[in-house]
Amino acid sequence: MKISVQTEPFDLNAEVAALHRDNPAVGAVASFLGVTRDVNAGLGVHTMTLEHYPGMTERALEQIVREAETRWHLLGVTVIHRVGPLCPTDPIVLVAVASAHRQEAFQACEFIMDYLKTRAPFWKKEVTPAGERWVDARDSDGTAAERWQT
Amino acid sequence: MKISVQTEPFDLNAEVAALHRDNPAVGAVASFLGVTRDVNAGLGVHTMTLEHYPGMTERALEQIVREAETRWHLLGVTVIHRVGPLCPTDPIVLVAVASAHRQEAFQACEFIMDYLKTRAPFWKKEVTPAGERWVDARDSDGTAAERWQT
Amino acid sequence: MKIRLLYFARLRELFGTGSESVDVPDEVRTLADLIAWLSTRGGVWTEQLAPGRAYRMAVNQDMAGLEAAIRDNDEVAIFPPVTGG
Amino acid sequence: MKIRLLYFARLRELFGTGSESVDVPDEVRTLADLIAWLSTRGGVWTEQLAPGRAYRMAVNQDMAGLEAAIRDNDEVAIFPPVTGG
Repeated sequence: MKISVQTEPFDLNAEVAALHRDNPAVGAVASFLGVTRDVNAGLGVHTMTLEHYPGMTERALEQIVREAETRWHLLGVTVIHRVGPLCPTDPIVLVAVASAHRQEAFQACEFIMDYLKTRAPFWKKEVTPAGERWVDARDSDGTAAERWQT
Repeated sequence: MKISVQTEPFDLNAEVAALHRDNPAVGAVASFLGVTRDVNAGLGVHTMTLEHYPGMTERALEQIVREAETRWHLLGVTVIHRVGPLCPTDPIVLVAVASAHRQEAFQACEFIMDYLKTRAPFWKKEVTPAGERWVDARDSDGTAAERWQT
Repeated sequence: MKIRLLYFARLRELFGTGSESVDVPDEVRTLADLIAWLSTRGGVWTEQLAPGRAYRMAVNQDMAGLEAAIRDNDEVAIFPPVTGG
Repeated sequence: MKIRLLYFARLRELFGTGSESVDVPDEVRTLADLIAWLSTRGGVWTEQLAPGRAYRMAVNQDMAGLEAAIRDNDEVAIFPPVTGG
């Protein structure tokens, strides 16, 4: 498991290769890249700032990945989340999951993203032409996380 | 839409960046990387050869992507499938889907992989210590594709 | 009626060829008719195309079922279930 | 009982501080008690921590509900619903 909260960009090739290069049992790597959009609820976003809770954030991400590992047979998981100032089209988050078969990789990747969106302490602030504003949590993210509670 | 059937490796960074770099409406890129495993039904695989049906394969992939585009609002799709000889840990297939929000990207990516596995004319031959053998289709792939027929 | 036949993967190897151009009799109008006609060749043809064998077909590069019609100059492919990805 | 309080994002800005160490009265034993006590400060405190307001809490870096107990030296955080990813 690799968990990182960082201001620097990350290298998708290197992260995904690290998950399968030395493990010939890996048949599938599902990954999700979250990217800063310039349109959120109709306002042009110029930049975005990500705040987090040092210590708890890493701990929450680790717990989410451990929970995924109890549900599916995974061969490697990487979660990288950037904090600090970001511009439109900048990658914010990478979740990459390796497993033997694709269904497990897809499901675990989606599960981790759904939980990250509701349980990992990150907060987005947008800087728009109309001024700064904290992004509101989306109800659909709560709904997305709830579907795993069966 | 980018569809490619090729013998050469591909660059994950370049492919994913091409899907979001110039489009600030993209908030999510879900991708799947299929990798050659060295264990398939218990036999050590030394190399693998992928055969395809030139013309029909590209056409089938394009139809699968078009079908996904009618089901979800997508902002870009790339499908690259390698053919010819491959070694364990070599990437075989990349499906990358860009959209505004993650649910659409994840679902479309999984849909395309499920359909690719049952409808796109590719055939794998493994070269193992026990000789060559064509890989049998997995029943679970048929089941995975059927769940979208609702 | 002339058609072009293509075989892939295991079937290509077993039939000993990847493609052939054939002149089929007038009564061959569907894929089912074509399979019946090819089966009369005996040996691997009869064996591999027997009912219950898992194979797929395409007409002019679109997947097609046994009921599909075939026409002059069509490209017809016969191959095992696909195993890409 | 001394506890360390942390505030994040919108609440950090509204409260005008990211952290403080406080000595809470003996009757403050749960997060609900703590919220009631902080609400007596008036102004943004009363307003932002009023019933029905959307905020989340953590005790020692684990998400916790209003019923959660707090103990001497605990780290208690109050923050808006998260919006990462």
